[in-house]
Amino acid sequence: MSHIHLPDGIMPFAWWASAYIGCIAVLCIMLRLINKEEVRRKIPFTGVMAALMLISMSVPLGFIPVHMSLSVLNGILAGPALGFIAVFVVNIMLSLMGHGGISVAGLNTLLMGSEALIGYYVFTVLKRHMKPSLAAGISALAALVVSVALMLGVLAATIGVEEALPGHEQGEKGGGSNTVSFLSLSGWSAAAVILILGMLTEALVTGMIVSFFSRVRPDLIDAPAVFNNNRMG
Amino acid sequence: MHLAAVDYMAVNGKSFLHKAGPHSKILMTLILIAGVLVADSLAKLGLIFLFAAVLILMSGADLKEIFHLVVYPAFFSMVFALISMQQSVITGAKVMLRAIDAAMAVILLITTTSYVDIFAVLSLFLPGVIVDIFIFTYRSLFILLEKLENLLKSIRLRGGYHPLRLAFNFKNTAGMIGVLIIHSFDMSDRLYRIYTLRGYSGRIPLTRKFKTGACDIVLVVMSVLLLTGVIIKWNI
Amino acid sequence: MEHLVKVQCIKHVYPDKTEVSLCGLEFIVNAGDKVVVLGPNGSGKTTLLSHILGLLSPVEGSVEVMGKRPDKSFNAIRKHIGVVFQNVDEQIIGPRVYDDIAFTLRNERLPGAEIDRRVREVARDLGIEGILDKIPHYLSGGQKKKVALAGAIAMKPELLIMDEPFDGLDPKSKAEMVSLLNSLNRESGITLIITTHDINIVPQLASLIYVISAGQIVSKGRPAEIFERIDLIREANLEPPILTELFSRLKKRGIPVGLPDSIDQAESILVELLQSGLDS
Amino acid sequence: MEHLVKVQCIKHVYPDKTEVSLCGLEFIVNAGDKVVVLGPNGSGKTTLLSHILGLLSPVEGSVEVMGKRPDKSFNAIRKHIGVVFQNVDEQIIGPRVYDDIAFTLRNERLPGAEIDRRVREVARDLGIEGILDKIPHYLSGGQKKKVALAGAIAMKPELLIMDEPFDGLDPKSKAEMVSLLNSLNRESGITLIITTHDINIVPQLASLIYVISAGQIVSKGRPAEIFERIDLIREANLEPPILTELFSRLKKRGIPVGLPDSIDQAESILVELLQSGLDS
Ligand SMILES: Nc1ncnc2c1ncn2[C@@H]1O[C@H](COP(=O)(O)OP(=O)(O)OP(=O)(O)O)[C@@H](O)[C@H]1O
Ligand SMILES: Nc1ncnc2c1ncn2[C@@H]1O[C@H](COP(=O)(O)OP(=O)(O)OP(=O)(O)O)[C@@H](O)[C@H]1O
Ligand SMILES: [Mg+2]
Ligand SMILES: [Mg+2]
Repeated sequence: MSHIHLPDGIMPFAWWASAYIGCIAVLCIMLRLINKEEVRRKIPFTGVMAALMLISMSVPLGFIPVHMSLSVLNGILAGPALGFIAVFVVNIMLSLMGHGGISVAGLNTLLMGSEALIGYYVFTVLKRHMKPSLAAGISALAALVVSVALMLGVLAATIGVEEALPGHEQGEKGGGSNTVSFLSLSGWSAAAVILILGMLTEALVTGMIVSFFSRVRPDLIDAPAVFNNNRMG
Repeated sequence: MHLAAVDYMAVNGKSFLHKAGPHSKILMTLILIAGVLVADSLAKLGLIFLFAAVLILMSGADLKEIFHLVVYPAFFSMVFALISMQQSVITGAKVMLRAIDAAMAVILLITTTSYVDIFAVLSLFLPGVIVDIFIFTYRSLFILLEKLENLLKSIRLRGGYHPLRLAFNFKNTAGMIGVLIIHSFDMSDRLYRIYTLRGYSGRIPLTRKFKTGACDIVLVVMSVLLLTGVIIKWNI
Repeated sequence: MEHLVKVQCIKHVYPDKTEVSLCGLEFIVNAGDKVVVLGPNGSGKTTLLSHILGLLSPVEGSVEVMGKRPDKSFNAIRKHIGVVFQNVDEQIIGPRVYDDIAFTLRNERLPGAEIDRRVREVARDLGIEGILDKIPHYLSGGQKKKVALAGAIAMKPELLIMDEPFDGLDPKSKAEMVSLLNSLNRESGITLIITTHDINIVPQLASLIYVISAGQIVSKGRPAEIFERIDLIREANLEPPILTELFSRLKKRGIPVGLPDSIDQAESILVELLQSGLDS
Repeated sequence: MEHLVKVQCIKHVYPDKTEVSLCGLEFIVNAGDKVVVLGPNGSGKTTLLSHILGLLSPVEGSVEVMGKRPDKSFNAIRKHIGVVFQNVDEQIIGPRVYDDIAFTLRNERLPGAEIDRRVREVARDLGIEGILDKIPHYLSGGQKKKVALAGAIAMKPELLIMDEPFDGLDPKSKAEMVSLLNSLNRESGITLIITTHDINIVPQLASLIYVISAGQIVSKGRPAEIFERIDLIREANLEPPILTELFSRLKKRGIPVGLPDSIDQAESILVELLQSGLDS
């Protein structure tokens, strides 16, 4: 869910440029790590996953002014490498749809990508000890805590804390009222409540979907990561 | 999502901008955004706005859609303009105009160039895996949006949506997403199968014929001139 | 008397600017009718159904269902209509078959015992009691169609709308579906509006046929009336049912035959004719 | 002579433990055949096709295509087979129609000029030259079917496999598709394996029919042979074509008629009979 909806021209150059460089570096590492044959099998899956992420981001949650992104689920199902690439694709497509600036796409990829990566690794550890649904929920929560902290940190460092409140809007119309209503609540406590609700929602949904899968398509959850000789876990 | 509307404009438009090559239009967009980022005065930002606006008008785009697309960044930048840049009206206006300019540059690109052509240009720089994922994402997005629309229709027809019952809507929405996800994964299995049968080997071949005509040269030269104008410190 | 459904010369514009118009005759359905809508691909059958359901609003023309505008009075009308769309996969929402059939009932907040009674009753009628606990995703195509139908009729609707219900069904399931629909109409008085490309089934099902072609509702009538005018059907890019075609060719050659609805009828017509021929 | 396809008593287990077996007769296809596979919903038709394509591996039994095991020699065999699955929407992914038709050709690294020639040729044959520049999601259902077919035959496959190609098509498009398939077989010598529930079309298309029922390949034969045995067809939960049924009923009553393939034939049989009856 961490995702900065900033238009171009607000984030300072040094920040978005270095985020792009970081993003490209991670992409290169991920591309190097993957096993070509395995990847070929999972590319359609990854594309479908990315499409699902785009769709989930346009589903209004109604009562909280944030939206899901399913990026943790994406990490769990597509694996870290393809998961990260899917996040990149999603963010480029978003900015090509006029959602958020082109310049912040790199930063957003890093933020959402961190959810995919952390979610994946926490899940692989946890799933040995508990039900997959619980493991997924906890991994999602863990990943989201980290990424939200990162997001707030970035915003605070670049444009000042008070404005860093997540005035997320869903869809293109009507979201404004949400933002306005939460702005009128007093700053931090309202923001904290919103963020926590958002994180819980995404964690809950991730857990529910994984639980559904463990009944219907267990093969998807047990699928190994797409790496050469499992070099990374 | 405005994706479908944008896509439709890009695919079905007939203006000279639609006919220009995707490579030159992407280049123009990047130059314009660079101009937005370096422009330091309202006048210069206004000039870029004018440039983009004239081209959008010439492309025969659906202005209602364009308006919707611009409102979004305008709204966000307004929040920043209002709160953080209280020093002067000029700074606030600059923040907003920057956001709007950049958005217009992108909108100009996407309403005159189909995603397919944009991917084809990107494929010159990006690794095949990523380009393939772009293409699969784009196509599945349309298929899934249709499925989603049908699911939403059924839920409404079967009384599963009440404007005032939030928890109730939430439960049915969750159920719907679950169904959609399961369908999507089955779909990805089928996609994979048919693609391997058709010889897919980890690279979807694309048509990349970027002809550079007079239009392309004019567009790029004009945007370079604009950028130069923006960079130069005018002492008038 | 008031009509159940009345559509007058509507025009619809899809977001991508595709225009679909349905002018010509009025589309009128009365309570108890079994209406079949015929027309080539892309002629606007599904669009017509969506307007009747209030999912779309016409740019021009008027749609009335039970005396109201379905797009304005969506929730009031919805409760009286059951729907099964073409792609049943995208319509089955419940995690288990039982939940799906109970979906609308629960949404209408019927008491639990009543819901249970109705779900089991409708499942029994459709012969799917055995799969109430299954996950719908893994059912066969025919079973899914039945589950969707069960969900649609659990609320005891006055009007049942089905878009291409016979698609992908094997002959036996098709015949079962036809007799099921006929008995729903006969016994529960449910009015039917059905679209199909399976023309050979139409004589066994329809009490009234509308033919759509090139943006016009070009004809309306009982099956015998419609199928008699083979030229009209051909003009609409459709084919008459095989038996109708055969018998009207015989007729044209001066052989005195009526148009049969079923194989049984065709058989007896021919046998009689041949015997009288042989006798004479 | 070697068979093009030979399937012997296979058994398949899906991940969710659903077992599908196809025993009984051997499933043999020779070059030039036009094979139609009939069987009720869930009888395993699609499963059979997936085995022939090498998408699934049987637990028991053997599958041979061009003398090889398709699951092992997937890449060698793939090039000689064109496929159109039921859900064409998911099959067209080439960003534009042109790219989609050219997909396999490019994967096989044919020279660009040759690719262009072939794409245009096949598009002309199917009447879709006009939409080569379009993006697939703006096509109608029938156009999508044609694009998928074009993509499948652009490589000039020896064998073309289609799962329910007539689903959702209106009568005219259906007839066009049938004559297209017949001419592909006649002129380019492409062998066809097709599944369908549209039994009335089968006599105009099939040179060989296999009937599957309850895990068994229960019969095999030319259309006339198969449809003569109405009892067998009924046992397999299928229906014979309408004309076949009518004429075999007449036959049973002692009226001396053959079984017609088409309305034309049926007409001339009846006319002759009636005239001779009237004359005598
Ligand atoms: N969502 C949509 N967006 C744009 N155009 C559409 C949409 N749905 C249908 N159309 C167009 O409207 C026309 C009528 O379509 P409709 O689906 O109503 O036809 P139909 O008679 O149901 O055809 P079929 O027999 O193939 O189901 C067609 O030209 C179709 O391309
Ligand atoms: N992916 C799958 N997972 C589990 N079971 C499956 C799967 N695909 C098919 N089956 C089951 O295998 C059996 C054969 O299915 P198949 O799709 O081959 O039948 P079919 O003859 O093609 O039916 P139809 O006429 O409805 O297309 C059915 O019982 C079906 O439920
Ligand atoms: Mg339709
Ligand atoms: Mg099948």
